[in-house]
This record gives sequence, structure tokens and C-alpha cells, in this order.
Amino acid sequence: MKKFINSVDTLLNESLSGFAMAHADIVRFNEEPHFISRQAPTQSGKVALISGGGSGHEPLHSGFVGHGMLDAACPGQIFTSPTPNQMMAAAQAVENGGGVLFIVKNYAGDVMNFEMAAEMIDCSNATVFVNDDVSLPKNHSTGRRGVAGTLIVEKVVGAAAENGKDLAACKAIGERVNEATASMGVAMTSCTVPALGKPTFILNDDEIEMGVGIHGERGRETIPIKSATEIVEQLSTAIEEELKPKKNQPALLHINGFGATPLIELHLIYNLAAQFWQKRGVDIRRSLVGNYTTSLDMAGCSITLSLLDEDLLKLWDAPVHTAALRWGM
Amino acid sequence: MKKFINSVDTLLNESLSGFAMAHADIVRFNEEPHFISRQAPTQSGKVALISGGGSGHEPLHSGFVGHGMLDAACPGQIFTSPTPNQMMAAAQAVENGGGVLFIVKNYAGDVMNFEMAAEMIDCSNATVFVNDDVSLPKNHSTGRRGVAGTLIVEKVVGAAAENGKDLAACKAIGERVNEATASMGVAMTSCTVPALGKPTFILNDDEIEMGVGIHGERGRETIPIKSATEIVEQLSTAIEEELKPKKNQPALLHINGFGATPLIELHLIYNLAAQFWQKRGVDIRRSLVGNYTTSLDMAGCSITLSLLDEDLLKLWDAPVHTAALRWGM
Amino acid sequence: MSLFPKLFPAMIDAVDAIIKQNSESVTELDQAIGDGDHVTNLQRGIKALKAKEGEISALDWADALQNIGMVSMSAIGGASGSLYGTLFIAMSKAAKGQELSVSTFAEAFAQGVEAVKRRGKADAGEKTMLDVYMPVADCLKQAEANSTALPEILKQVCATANQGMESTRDMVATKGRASFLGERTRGHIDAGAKTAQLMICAIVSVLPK
Amino acid sequence: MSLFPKLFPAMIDAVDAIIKQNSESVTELDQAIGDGDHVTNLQRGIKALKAKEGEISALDWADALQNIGMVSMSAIGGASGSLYGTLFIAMSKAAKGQELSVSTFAEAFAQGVEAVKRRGKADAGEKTMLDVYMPVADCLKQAEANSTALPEILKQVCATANQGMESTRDMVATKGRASFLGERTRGHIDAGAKTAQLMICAIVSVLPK
Ligand SMILES: Nc1ncnc2c1ncn2[C@@H]1O[C@H](COP(=O)(O)OP(=O)(O)O)[C@@H](O)[C@H]1O
Ligand SMILES: Nc1ncnc2c1ncn2[C@@H]1O[C@H](COP(=O)(O)OP(=O)(O)O)[C@@H](O)[C@H]1O
Ligand SMILES: [Mg+2]
Ligand SMILES: [Mg+2]
Ligand SMILES: [Mg+2]
Ligand SMILES: [Mg+2]
Repeated sequence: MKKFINSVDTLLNESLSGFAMAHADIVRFNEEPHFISRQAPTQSGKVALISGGGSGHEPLHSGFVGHGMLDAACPGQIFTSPTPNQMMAAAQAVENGGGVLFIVKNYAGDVMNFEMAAEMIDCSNATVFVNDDVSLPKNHSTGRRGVAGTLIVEKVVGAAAENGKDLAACKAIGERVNEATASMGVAMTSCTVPALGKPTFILNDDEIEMGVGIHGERGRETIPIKSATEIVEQLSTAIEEELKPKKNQPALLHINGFGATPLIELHLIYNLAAQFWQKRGVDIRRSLVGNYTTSLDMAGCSITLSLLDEDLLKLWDAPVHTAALRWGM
Repeated sequence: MKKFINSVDTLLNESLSGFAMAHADIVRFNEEPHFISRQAPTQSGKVALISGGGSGHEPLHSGFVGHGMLDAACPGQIFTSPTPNQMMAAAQAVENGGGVLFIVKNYAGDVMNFEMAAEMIDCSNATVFVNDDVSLPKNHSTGRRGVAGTLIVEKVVGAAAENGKDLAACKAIGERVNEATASMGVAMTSCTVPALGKPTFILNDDEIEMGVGIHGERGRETIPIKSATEIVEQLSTAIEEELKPKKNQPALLHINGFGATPLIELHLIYNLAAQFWQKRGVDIRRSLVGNYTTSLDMAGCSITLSLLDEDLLKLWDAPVHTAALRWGM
Repeated sequence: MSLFPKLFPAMIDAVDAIIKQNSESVTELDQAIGDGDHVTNLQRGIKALKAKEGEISALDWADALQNIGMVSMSAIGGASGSLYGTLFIAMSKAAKGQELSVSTFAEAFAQGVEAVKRRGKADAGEKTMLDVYMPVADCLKQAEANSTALPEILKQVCATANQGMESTRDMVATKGRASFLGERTRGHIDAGAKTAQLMICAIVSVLPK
Repeated sequence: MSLFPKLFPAMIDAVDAIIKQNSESVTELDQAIGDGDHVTNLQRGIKALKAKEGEISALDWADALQNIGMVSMSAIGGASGSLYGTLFIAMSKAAKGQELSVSTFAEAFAQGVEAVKRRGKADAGEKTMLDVYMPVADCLKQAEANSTALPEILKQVCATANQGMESTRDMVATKGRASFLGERTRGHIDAGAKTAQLMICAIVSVLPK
């Protein structure tokens, strides 16, 4: 394993400090327990949005803390859910009279740790679970995983909260976006978790892994490598079967890189995916291409389609000022 | 080699089309010959900024076309300088009465191809050469290379051009920024150029390559891997010897990832580099951390320090709206 | 048996040693069908508990369990962090005001395991640590009902834990991270079941027989 | 010799074949001390030239050279694209209005090579294609002065190109991408010198002796 680190034990802390220093105009870093919160105070009564999860997916979630998006993010150890005391401390720091909305990717560890925190904090709170990964059947025993669609939920709900929507309304909007969003991913390689020092799994040079999550783990099946067009067809077809978009349906198309796949390839994937949806009459109104929900140094990408109506598009377009997403200000 | 491609020959074209579709609000793509230009018309008399170079460094340069930065970018084949007809066609498309300023990274191929274009176009034009890579001695036979500092030149000159500065003034500002900027890079791995299908070179698991450029090529020396702190010391010391910053000197610190190094490591590097400069009394006023000047899927990073005075900081802060850098609008 | 909180330093040392000894093989299990962090997670908890072993060993057993639960919950992270936090905190609740005996311990343990089932929305046969903890809880209850002698109980507990752990090999995971791999999980022992067995047997080994 | 533009299709075929044949070994040279794209670059040029071979072979030699230069300049890219563009365009300028002969060709070639030197700010001994082109230009001038017979000239040209190419092996690169590697370039033949030699000898081989 070759990485820029001093020691595996201090990596997360050194990195979070660096993140907070580089973005000191937007965020601050609480070291004990770990959480990232906004630098600027919020309007009193605003619903406080808190997300979190294992680290290793940067910029998710810390990169989305700031005006128009999250109030705080709770980073766990690499690929390890954060602990309830992090969410409790974050809630205490950012709750501002409007209650707390947790945005949680549907993984056993995240769900249970956020649930414990929700049981223990005393302000009013609610939770939106994100489960956009269609590589698993809808009736999967644990429910589906939350993957790259999470940032869309965070952005849209973030705008609603900034606009003064209350806790119940924010939760409802979050669930509506989650319902309207589907993703599927494919990996070319696994990644190397620093504490382990070697790749989680090895793929041959002629194999790819279909239906992967975002933890460098194996997916649904290993298949022979195919052309980019065929890969896009397979991923998009799974999304289509889930969302069944109507003709002229406005949508956001998000191509997410897992970390080691160059932009030149992600833009090629975008091209093919946009063609796929255009052929089916879907009206791609917004786009997002880049490394947003990563798996350390995994090579691969996911396609996310989110069926956003005019109201939701407005929330997507609302000003945002975070480390990783910024527009309108 | 595993990549998301249909064929090596069509990769660049398919990717550029995808880029232009994903950012149709900002840019347009001219297919024959290849160039990317702004969607919106510019103020008459504005100096037109054109950059370019081999592809494979995305988001550089196409990702920096838009308000407040470039007017056009000419992407060559992967790691291959663009040809003069691209620059000539781009100049014809974007020249708007203020002349053309070419921003060229100092590589034999880029210099010669831009020079041929400059000889052949008939509007007034000038060129800024960027040569920020201090891994080479200043008196190197070809001069030093242009690397990650290029985007700082493009951003600052872009703001000046937007403010109505004339060709000579824009060139002077560009040269001033270039003088005040130094970079040095280190690689953990090489990268795989699609047309070749295998990594350009192989490093052992306990080796890193110091003083690399941005083409996946070997650097000054191969050394045993060291801690992140030691790596940052070595890179920053080379920069310090070049720039000799004074106490309280305001500066921009840019940590640039080469493509496959996760953000979690880049932020750790930022932390260590910021400490290095703070210890020396340098006043880090602005930061940029991320994959901006990449070498396809190379793992590694570079550190850039740019000594920006208050005037130049204002230009850095001016509104910009491109695919890869956006603020203030 | 009332020696429990006093023996805590010895227990945590034994747990530490056995996890260290098996760290590579368990990590391989979690890499095969999980994400490979299970040992690191537990070791963060063990380290945090060792730092508080003096304090904990001076408490009564209910407070000791509460303390262990809070430390586990805050230090481990991941699925196992919340589950071990839940286990010990629920055990502590059941222990509150009770004298420590085989009977009260068996009851508290059963309550803890029930809480884990609720927290994880999981049951036996889903290829998790529950496939060790549920039979062990039953075994304790049974032994108590039969008034089995302590040395024999301990032997049975360890054997049951072993069996439970082995039984996960042929299961298809339906809970936790491994569930995403479906049929591909068959043939691999569950990492959480393996460490549960290792830790139970390590603790048993330091108890006076 | 006035057959040049007519022979252009045969020449470009010969060039194409020799580059294809040596593509792996030349790529390895450019990977060792450059960026590995030199063969791909040339092949883009060759392809573009083949597409225009009919048109080009119908022109007089000055216009043919101009055409070859423009196509090279627009299709090849990289350092070699601008250098080959410069070479042919400068040769064309010198050829303008001249009858093709050994003498006028030697003069045009010399002018072309001078233009390449200016474009690349380079000279002999810097481990570039110039270490082939400069001695070949001298050899042509010399042969012309000595009124050497054509078959003998062609033999000398190819031998000179070979020597020039070989001479780059022990040089330290001071121009182009390889210069960044300094001493590390010693021991490797320069890719651009190698292809220059290959192409010169391939063209020589299709000329009538
Ligand atoms: N819902 C659940 N119920 C019971 N045990 C579970 C559940 N989910 C996971 N586990 C157990 O937790 C173990 C994984 O723990 P760990 O690797 O520390 O966390 P994570 O899965 O979050 O990476 C699994 O091997 C399994 O035994
Ligand atoms: N300044 C120069 N003068 C003459 N020849 C040069 C110069 N720079 C590079 N070359 C030649 O060009 C060759 C490299 O060409 P190529 O690989 O196509 O371009 P690039 O170096 O831009 O990738 C080198 O091997 C060398 O022979
Ligand atoms: Mg985990
Ligand atoms: Mg090149
Ligand atoms: Mg795990
Ligand atoms: Mg080259």
C-alpha cells in the first residue's frame, strides 16, 4: 500500500483538520467527538440537517456542509459508521429551534448508530433514509443501500430547510426525492483501506464488478469487461426498470466517479447515459459529473437518475456554498 | 488496461461531447478542429484568453472555460499538444476586438504548436508561458515545465480580462503570477495512457517518484517511500528555495491531486503543507485542494504556493463560472 | 462469579490477545463478504476499554456493564459498535439492583441478546453474531434451569459458541453488509460470529473454574 | 528523381509499414524517457497523409511538400507534429519555382532542417531527431558537391541516418520532454531519432536506384 499518510491511526484526524483549515470560511471541525459543522450561524428556527457515515467517501458528507445544504456531518472511521455520541454532539451544536433531520444512508451500521442517537437526544428529530441503489431487489432483506443519490437528497432538502420549511416538510421532501432517485454502480478495481494495506478484492484484467456499493466491496456479479456503451446500457436499464420515467419527464443525471476513474472517462459515460435517456424521451435538465461519493481509490462509477419536478428543480438550483458544491453565491 | 471506453480512437471525441452536454449552460464544443469555447458572448473589446495542451489533465483546461476565466481551450490528443489549426480556429471564434492571449504550459510541443498558430493568425496576440515546476533547476536547457500553477494564472488573468484590462496588461499580470508561483509533484504510481494500454512505468511498492510532471512520466528521482510529513517537507522546501517568501507574505496554497489519490489524503497533505508555511510566517489566505491538473489515473499530488498580493487576491476572488471552478455567481 | 468487575482487566486482556492472534484470519473473513474493518473496529473498543479498566473493575456489575456499553458504543463504530453498545447497556438495565449469580447473569444476558435482535432487526439464521449469542443465551438459561455446575457451564458455553460460529458458514447472509452479496456469502464464516465466539471463549478461559 | 510526388503513395506506404513494424519497440523508447505517444502521433499523420495521397502525388514537388507540411502540422500534434510541419513547409518554400534535382533537393532539405533547428531551439547533440536530420542534410550536400551517383547517395543517406540514430544512445537529452530526466536518459535511443532513421531508410528503399 502506498498512501500519503503518517500513521493509519492519525490519518482521519489529520485529514479532517486539513479539510477544515482549507475551508475555514465555510466549516469548523470539532475534534472530540468528530463532527464538521457550519462556520456561519443559521436563521433561528431553521431545521438542522445532519448526515454522516463512514469516511472514505469524500467529499460526501463533510464537503456538503454549508449554506443551502447540511448543518453538520459526522464522519466515522474509514468505511465505519460514526458512533451515536458524534451525532448527539453535532445535534447539540447545530440545533437551532427547528429540530434535527438526520439523513442516513441505508446500511445496518449507519441506521443503528443514528437510531441510537435519535433515541438519546432530547430535541425533536426525524430521519430520512436514502436507499437509491437498484442493484439490489426492492424487497432485499435489509432494504436497498444508499449511494450517490444521497447528495441529491441533501442538496434539495438543504434548500428547503434554508427556505424555512419545517421538520415534517423537510422529511417529506427528502423522502420524495429519495423515491424519485435510482442509482447503480460498476467497479473496475477495488480500493485499499489504509488499515488493511491491501485491496479488498482483486479483479482480473478482463473483469468488472457490476452492482457495487461504495465500500470497495464485491457487488452483485463479476462479469467480463464490456464497451462503455454496453456498461451504460446495463446500468441505465436497471434504473429505468425502477423509475419508469414518463415521456418529457424532467430529470437530473448524475455520473459519480468512485475516485480513481479520470474525468475524461466520466464525461464519456455522461455522453452515453444522456443519449440513453434522450432516446426514451426523458428531459435531462440538470447534470452533475465528477467524484462526489467515492470509495477511496476505487476505479469505477455509478449512474444516478433523479426525477425532479419543477419545484424540486428550483430547490436544486437554489444557492449553495459548501466545499464541494457551490453556485449562486 | 480497464477503462470506460468504446474505442481508443473515439475516446476523446466522445468525452468532449459529453463534457459539453453536461455543461451546455457554460460551454460549446467545436468538433472540427477540436476546441471548447464559452456559450455566452463576451463584452466587445475584451481580451480573449485561450489555453490548451494535451488531454488527460481534466478538468484543465476545458473545465476552466467560462465567465471570469478562459474564452476557449484547445484539447490535444491525450498527452499530445494540440495542433496550430485548433488554436487558429479557436482564436477566430472568440477574438472580440481585444486581441488574443495564449496561456501556454512550457513544454516543447505546446510551445512550438502555439508559436506556429501565433505566427499564422492575423489578430493581435501575445503569449504567457507558465513554468512553475521547481523540480527542475531554473536554468534547465528547455526552461521549467508548466504544471498545476497554470490554473492560478488562468484564473487571475481571466478576472483581469473580464475587468477590461488590455492585452499588454493581461500578459503582464500573467507573467507576474507565473513568477510568483512554484510547484512540485510526487507520484505513487504512473498512469495508463489508453492508446498504450499499460502503465508508462512501474514503481515498486516501497518507492515513490519525486519531481514528476503531469504526463505520467518518470521524474527527477525514485526514492523510498516516506511519511507524508517528510514528503511535504521535501516538496515545500524546494518551493521555499525558489520563492523565498517574506514574513506575513499573503499566499494561495494549492494541493493538486493527479487523479487517483483520494481527497482524504489530499486534505492531510494540505494540513501538513499549511503548517509548513505557517511556521515560516507565510500568511495562507486562500486554499484550493482537489484534482485540478491531473495525469489520468496517476496517484500522487503536487504542492503549489502562489505569492499573491492584495490586488492579485482580489482577482482570484472575482466571480468565476466554469465547469470546475465556480464562485460569486 | 461475583468476581466479574474485578476480573475485568483479565477478561479484556484475554479478549485483546485472542483478537490480536486472529486478526488476519478474521479480517479476511470480513474482506470476503464485508468491508474488512471488523477487527479494527473491535480493537478500537478494546483499547478504549483497557484505558478504563481500573475504573470499571471498581464498579458493581450493573454499573460496570453500563460503562462497558457506553465505551463500546462510542469507540467501536460500524454495525458491531451499536450492537455491542446495545448488548451491554441492555444487560446493565437487567442487572440493576440484582445480586450477580448464574441465574441473574443468564437473565441479563438473555435480555441483552433480545435487545441486539431488536436493534439489528435480525434473528437466528441470518449469518450474524446472533448465531453465536442466541444459542449461548439459551445454553446459559438451560444450564441454570438444570443447576449445572459452573465449570461444566463454561465448557458448554464455549462449545455452543463454537457450534454457532461454525453454523454461519453454510448460511446465506440476510442482514448487515454481507447480505448485499446474497448467495456469494455461502461458504464463508461470518466475521462477527467468529469474533463473538473468540471473545466468549477467551472470557470463559479467565473465569475461575 | 523528379518522380517524387508520383512516388508519394509508395513512400507513405513504406513509412507506414516500417512504423507499424517497429511500433512496440519505438513506443518503449518514448515510454522510457518520454510519454509514449510518439508512434501514435506519427500514425495519425501517416493516416491523414494516406487519405490525401492521390491529391498530393498529382502536385509539383513544392506544392506537395507544402501540402504534406500542412497535413502533418494539423494531424500529428505534440513536438514532432510542429517539427515535421515546419520541416516540410520550409522545404516547400525553398523548392518553390525550382526544378527537382539532387542539388535543389539537398538545398531544400538543408533549409527544412535549419527551420526545425530554429523551431525547436535545438542543435546537434541534444538527443533529438536533429541528430539524424542534421548529418543527413550534410551528407546530401557533400554528395552533391562530390557529384556522387544516386545509388551511392541513397546508401550513404541511410547509413548516416543509422549512425545518427545510434549516436543518441549515449547522449543526455537537453531538449524536449526527455530533457526533464537528465542523466536518466543516457543509454536510451531517442524515439524521434529512431523514427527519423526508420522513415528515411524506408523512403530510400522505394526510390529507383
Ligand atoms: N443487523 C444485524 N444484526 C446482528 N448482527 C449484525 C447485523 N449487521 C451486522 N451484524 C454483525 O456485525 C458484523 C460486522 O461488524 P463490523 O464489520 O464491525 O461492522 P460493518 O458491517 O458496519 O463494517 C457482521 O459480521 C455481523 O456479525
Ligand atoms: N526541441 C526539439 N527539437 C528537435 N526535436 C525535438 C524537440 N523536442 C522534441 N523533439 C523530438 O520529438 C520527439 C518526441 O515526439 P513526440 O513524442 O511525438 O512528441 P512529445 O514529446 O510532445 O510527446 C523526441 O523524441 C525528439 O526526437
Ligand atoms: Mg464498516
Ligand atoms: Mg506527447
Ligand atoms: Mg465491516
Ligand atoms: Mg511523446
